[in-house]
Amino acid sequence: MSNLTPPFSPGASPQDEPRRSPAGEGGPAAGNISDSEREDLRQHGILLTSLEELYGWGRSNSIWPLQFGLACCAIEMIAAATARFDIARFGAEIFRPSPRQADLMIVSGTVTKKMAPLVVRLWNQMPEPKYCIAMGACAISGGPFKQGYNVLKGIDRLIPVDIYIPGCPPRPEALLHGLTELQAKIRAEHVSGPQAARHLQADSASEFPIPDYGAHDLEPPHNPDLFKPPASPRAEGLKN
Amino acid sequence: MLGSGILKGLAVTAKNFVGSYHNPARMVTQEYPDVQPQLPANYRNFPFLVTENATDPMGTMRCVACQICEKECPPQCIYIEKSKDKKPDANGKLQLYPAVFDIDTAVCMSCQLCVEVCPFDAIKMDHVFAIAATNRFSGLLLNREELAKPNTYFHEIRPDEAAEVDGRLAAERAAAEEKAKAAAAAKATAATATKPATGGAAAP
Amino acid sequence: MRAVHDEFHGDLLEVSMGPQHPSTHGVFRMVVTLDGEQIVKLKPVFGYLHRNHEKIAESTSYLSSMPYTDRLDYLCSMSNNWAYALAVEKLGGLTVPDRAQYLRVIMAELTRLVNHSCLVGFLFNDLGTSFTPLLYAFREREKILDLFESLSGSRMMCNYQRFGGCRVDPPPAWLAAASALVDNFPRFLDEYETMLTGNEIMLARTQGIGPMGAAQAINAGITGPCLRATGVDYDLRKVDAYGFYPRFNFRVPLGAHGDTYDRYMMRILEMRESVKILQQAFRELPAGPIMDPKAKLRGFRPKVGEAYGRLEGPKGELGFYLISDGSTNPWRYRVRPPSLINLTLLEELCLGRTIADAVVILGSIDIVLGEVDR
Amino acid sequence: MIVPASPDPAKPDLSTPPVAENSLASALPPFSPSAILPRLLARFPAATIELVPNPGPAAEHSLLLDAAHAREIATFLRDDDMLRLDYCSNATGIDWPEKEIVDTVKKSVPDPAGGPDKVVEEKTKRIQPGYLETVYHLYSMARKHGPVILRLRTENRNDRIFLPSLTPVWKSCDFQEREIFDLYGIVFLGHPDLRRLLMWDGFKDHPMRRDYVAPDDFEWEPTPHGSVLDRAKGHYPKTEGLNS
Amino acid sequence: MNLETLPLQLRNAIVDLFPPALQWFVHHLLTITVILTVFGLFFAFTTIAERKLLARLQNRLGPNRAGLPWFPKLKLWGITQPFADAIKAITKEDIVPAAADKVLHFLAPVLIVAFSLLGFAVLPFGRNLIPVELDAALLYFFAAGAATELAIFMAGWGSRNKYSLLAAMRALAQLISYELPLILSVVPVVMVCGTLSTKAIAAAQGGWTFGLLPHWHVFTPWGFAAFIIFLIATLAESNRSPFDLPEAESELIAGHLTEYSGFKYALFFMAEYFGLTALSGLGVTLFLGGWQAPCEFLQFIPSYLWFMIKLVGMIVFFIWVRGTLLRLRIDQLTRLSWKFLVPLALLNLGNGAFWALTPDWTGPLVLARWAISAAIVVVPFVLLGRRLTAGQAPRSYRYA
Repeated sequence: MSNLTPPFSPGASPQDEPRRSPAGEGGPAAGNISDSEREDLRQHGILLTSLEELYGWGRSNSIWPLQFGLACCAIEMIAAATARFDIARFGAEIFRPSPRQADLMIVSGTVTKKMAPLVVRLWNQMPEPKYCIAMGACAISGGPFKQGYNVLKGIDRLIPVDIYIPGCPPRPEALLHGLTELQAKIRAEHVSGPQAARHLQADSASEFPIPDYGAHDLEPPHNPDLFKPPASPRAEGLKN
Repeated sequence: MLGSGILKGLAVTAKNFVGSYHNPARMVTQEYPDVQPQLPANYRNFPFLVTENATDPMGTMRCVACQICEKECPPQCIYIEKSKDKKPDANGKLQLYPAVFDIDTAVCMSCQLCVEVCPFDAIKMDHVFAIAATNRFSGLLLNREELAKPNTYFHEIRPDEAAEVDGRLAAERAAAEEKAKAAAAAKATAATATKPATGGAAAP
Repeated sequence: MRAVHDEFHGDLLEVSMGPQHPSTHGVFRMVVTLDGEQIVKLKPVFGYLHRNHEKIAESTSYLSSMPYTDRLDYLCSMSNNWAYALAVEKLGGLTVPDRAQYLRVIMAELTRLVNHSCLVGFLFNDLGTSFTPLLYAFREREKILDLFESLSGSRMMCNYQRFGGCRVDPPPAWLAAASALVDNFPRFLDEYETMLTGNEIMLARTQGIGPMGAAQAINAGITGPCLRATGVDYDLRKVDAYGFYPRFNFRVPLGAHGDTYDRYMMRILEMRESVKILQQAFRELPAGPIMDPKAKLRGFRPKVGEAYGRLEGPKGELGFYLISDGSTNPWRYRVRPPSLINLTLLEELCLGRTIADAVVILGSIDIVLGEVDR
Repeated sequence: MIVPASPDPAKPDLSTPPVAENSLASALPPFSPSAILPRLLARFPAATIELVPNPGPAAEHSLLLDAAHAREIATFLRDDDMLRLDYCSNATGIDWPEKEIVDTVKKSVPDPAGGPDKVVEEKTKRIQPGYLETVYHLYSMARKHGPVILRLRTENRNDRIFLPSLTPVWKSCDFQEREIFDLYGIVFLGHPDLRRLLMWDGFKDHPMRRDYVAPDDFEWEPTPHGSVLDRAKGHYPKTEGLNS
Repeated sequence: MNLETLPLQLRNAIVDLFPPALQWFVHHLLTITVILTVFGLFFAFTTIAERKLLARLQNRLGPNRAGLPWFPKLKLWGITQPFADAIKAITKEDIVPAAADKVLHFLAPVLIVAFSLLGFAVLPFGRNLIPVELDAALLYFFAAGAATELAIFMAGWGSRNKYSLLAAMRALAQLISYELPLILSVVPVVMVCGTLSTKAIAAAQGGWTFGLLPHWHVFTPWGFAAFIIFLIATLAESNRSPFDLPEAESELIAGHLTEYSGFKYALFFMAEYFGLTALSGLGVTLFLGGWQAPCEFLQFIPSYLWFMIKLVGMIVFFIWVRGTLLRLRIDQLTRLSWKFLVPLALLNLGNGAFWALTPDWTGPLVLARWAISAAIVVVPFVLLGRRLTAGQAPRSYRYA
């Protein structure tokens, strides 16, 4: 999975990698073209690149989210669709209630263990290309409720997440910011080659195993092929 | 008569439609990426650590690693390791400092309790919200370098509170200096003047 | 109601509505057995948002539970704060200064405006509008949230009240802005009612739908506007006279039919009364401290004992039952969730009606899953 | 900790002298447990009803009913014209695990040396058996008074965990008793539909009990302390020499 | 060069390029191509117009950032939004549920688009612009239009989804209930004009009083009543709010569309708008004077433009209604049809007959003719309306 980095080392400064773009404008690949992209350009020829751009433009401007709210963040998600924030400006106001017509799953709120299998099922029901935004602390990591016995500590244990939006709940603007990040990510996707979009890679999974309700916990509690957390930064030099 | 209610409704929506072209009360959209929201000074989203000096943020951190916030944080998203050595703080008093200060923004619920319980005005709430990341393990765990922001930034986002805090700290500093002076004077009168450990001036 | 299953009537159809369904207000689930479109059986299924609020609160301090109460009924964090503060004050024998009492009333009534306007918006969405009433309601809600944000720092999760008072004293500019907003609120209500209350489709879809009897409602523990829609005069602001509510001059609207339309109108009328309360509160707000000096927030250790504090939340009676064993953490922390208990009669109300009605009845009961499942 | 009522009449203001009803009603509000208790005892002579005092500032005392008569008493409370407790607001489950209590008795021992009596503390340990408890908060909508608090206790926490359901009396207990059954494991006899409310059906534990251990999903805990740190350590890579 | 006849001249010029044996074929191919292009684009811009108009009704801006792929700075007020949606829809994965009836699941979107396009064949878009001149054009139109509900039923049945099935049932109930008032509302027009040909009906509404007041059918009592019934029935036939029961979002997820993804879903979407456009076009032809200009002095604008302007007006009205109203329940929907619209349409039939029999009433009798005709409409409207809404009124409340 591409969104996993090598294990976190406590000493290294995390500023080495460009982790986030400045607020508001564009995203990682919005404006200038990087060297690798220029190389691609040369290889593919201009026609394919133009088609690629058209393809990315079409998809990035027509992200229909699944009408699917879990908890508090869902209210801010609805607020993002209301007049003040108006997610429609990005062409994303068409919240489809059926997963078959949705492109984006905004996991907005606490995913409980009782709910988790259903979230995975909804994700499996969505047609490719599909994207997932984990909105809010609970969806990312369990958030304030992570100590709970019935709370899944992050939806990325079961399905791949493209964008994480922290906050409890994130402001509607933060969701819009996450959406622009996602748009930039989609625009930067390629149709072929090693950097091709996830859904175009032959070996990438589109459906994920749905955990069963067990006697004490979900079975399995997370998808080991997907969720590979780095060793905790506290693993060495334990404090007592 | 049948239909009058429906016609009234249509009239209201028509009024809103027309109003959306000329009445700002009926066109409330703020175009976010182009227009940044006007955040009130009290807005709180994720904590940051106040440092006195922008050029040497790690050296002038107000935090003394007392770990009260770590204990009080309801979702336990703060992790602090005390330093082994001590550094002089703004008052010149030797204090511990956090060797590690991590906040997991993937967990933080911005409840502000860490700010409320902090006796040193060292941790304050930030205004940043656009920090979406593609990797939560490295992208959302903030360390002390990322958390440290200068006092000038604090003044920028919350002028009233920052001025109040500065005033309070200045008063404390003055009191401390007075005390130190008095102690020094006492010691001077005692005529066994060894340089007191806490006698150095505040390193700004 | 026809529940015959023979060669003339065909098969019954079992439909599982939710937990991902546009009209279940979150992750509520109803297992509905249908005969044609008619409901012959309806079983609510809970727990999809059971995030262990009570268990977590038993292992954290009294103060640390305050931000969690924001997330119970996430539309009305201010009321939840107050209910919890009320219970802790009762447990610890704390008093609240006058100004804080007034501020609490202001916040609670603003919250009522937020909740009720959202509710009617969602209700109309369930009735099939294309979001228009919801968006008008959210337009007004944003204004109130702006107030909350500029005072407490967060739009939804205010974490504003403390046991023994409130956290921030509003400056005069805030009070002026809030007062202006409240004065303008009835204009929004008028427009809203012009648009929808007399609408023939709205009347046909709500009048006589899901009527609830008074005795039935009392026995099922229904509280709040749903109860008053049946004509039972039971408003904790009057009955318990908590806070400074006895000082305010307001009326409690009562319905007669207990149907969806009455439940809707209760909300509209209550908003109008809330506006009156708010106007009085802004007029009479005294100066003074906002915290009980005796209140110790960090490391608060109430004496051994127990207390049940309840108040009239926008959705009904919101109660907190706390048992202290003398330590810094409550031994037992129980939330009496109005949203959950108001659903007790859901099946009775929906039997014999169509799916479309069930959705509307559920919408008119006004649930928030964060509170139902906790 | 709430001490179970003891028969010794140490607190005269709470204990209930068998006074005639009418004189009591004038002194106490009709819904106060001290006023209700004698009426109940008179009405249900076979029942054992105790008054459980609340030592906190709220001073809302409660009545401990025995399981055999609970439903009859509840029905009486609901229908009695003076009380009309028609509304059961809240039903709570509580877990009281068994615990060791150290009783300290001060005894004055006569000094064999003939001096003044010595005060010697004598400590006796006893195990207070654990039990599960439900608490019902009753109010009257008709009379607008309350609360009357009822308590019911199971015999232990393991197998004798049966209590009568009050759902037939107040329908509002329906979901709340299901929740208690789910989270505490109290079995309510006579409940019309006793299934788990919040957790899934195949779930075996009762997570609100004090001795419940949550499943181990502490793979990624970047900011651990306290019990979280202990659990998280289990997932740290085993490097020789460091954490063994 | 005459704008009015320009399309015809262009077509003839192109057709003349081909050998005579092919000319008939080219003629029709050209017509079909033009209709598909024009109404395809019309569909695209209807969707963006709907989204933007609804947004304005709701005090917001609506899509405005799409722009063009190669020029990220250009936003173009978002009018390229439908093309982005189209690219997305075409490249989206197509999922056919394992349990679905594969044939029906595939056929339904194809058929629904085909059926909804058939109606365009008989609409007179301009003075001389009509794809096919049929004497029984109206009969043909309704026959073709009724088939779309069949396709919806196929979709609902073929998906093997419970929500889809419920939607299919609703669609059938709706079809049966509203086909009748739709056709009945049109019959008076046929009686007065004495023809089933849409071209002749449009032509019959020519002429102005004082050069200002057009002689459109909607400006007669019977015509107005028929137009209202027609509007309501059109909303129901094209599954628009407040009659969007088959895809009632808050009840049935997405109704018959629940199991459709990608391009097939887009086809349904397209068909819905084609159907709406065709029915609106029929409404324009029958009641709003077709391609006729509203005033004599406005005749310089080409007739096909007038037709499009009126069509757009109808569509905007439908969007407005969608932005305002809530949905009926299925039994209320059928009740509205059988107990209100059908009796009213039947009475209006008599009204049309009366109007057709009294064209020679002159002088003061004209007023009597109008009064009688209006009475035949208004009195039953009030009485039936009262019966329909019996027991439903805003209530007054008491306070404790």
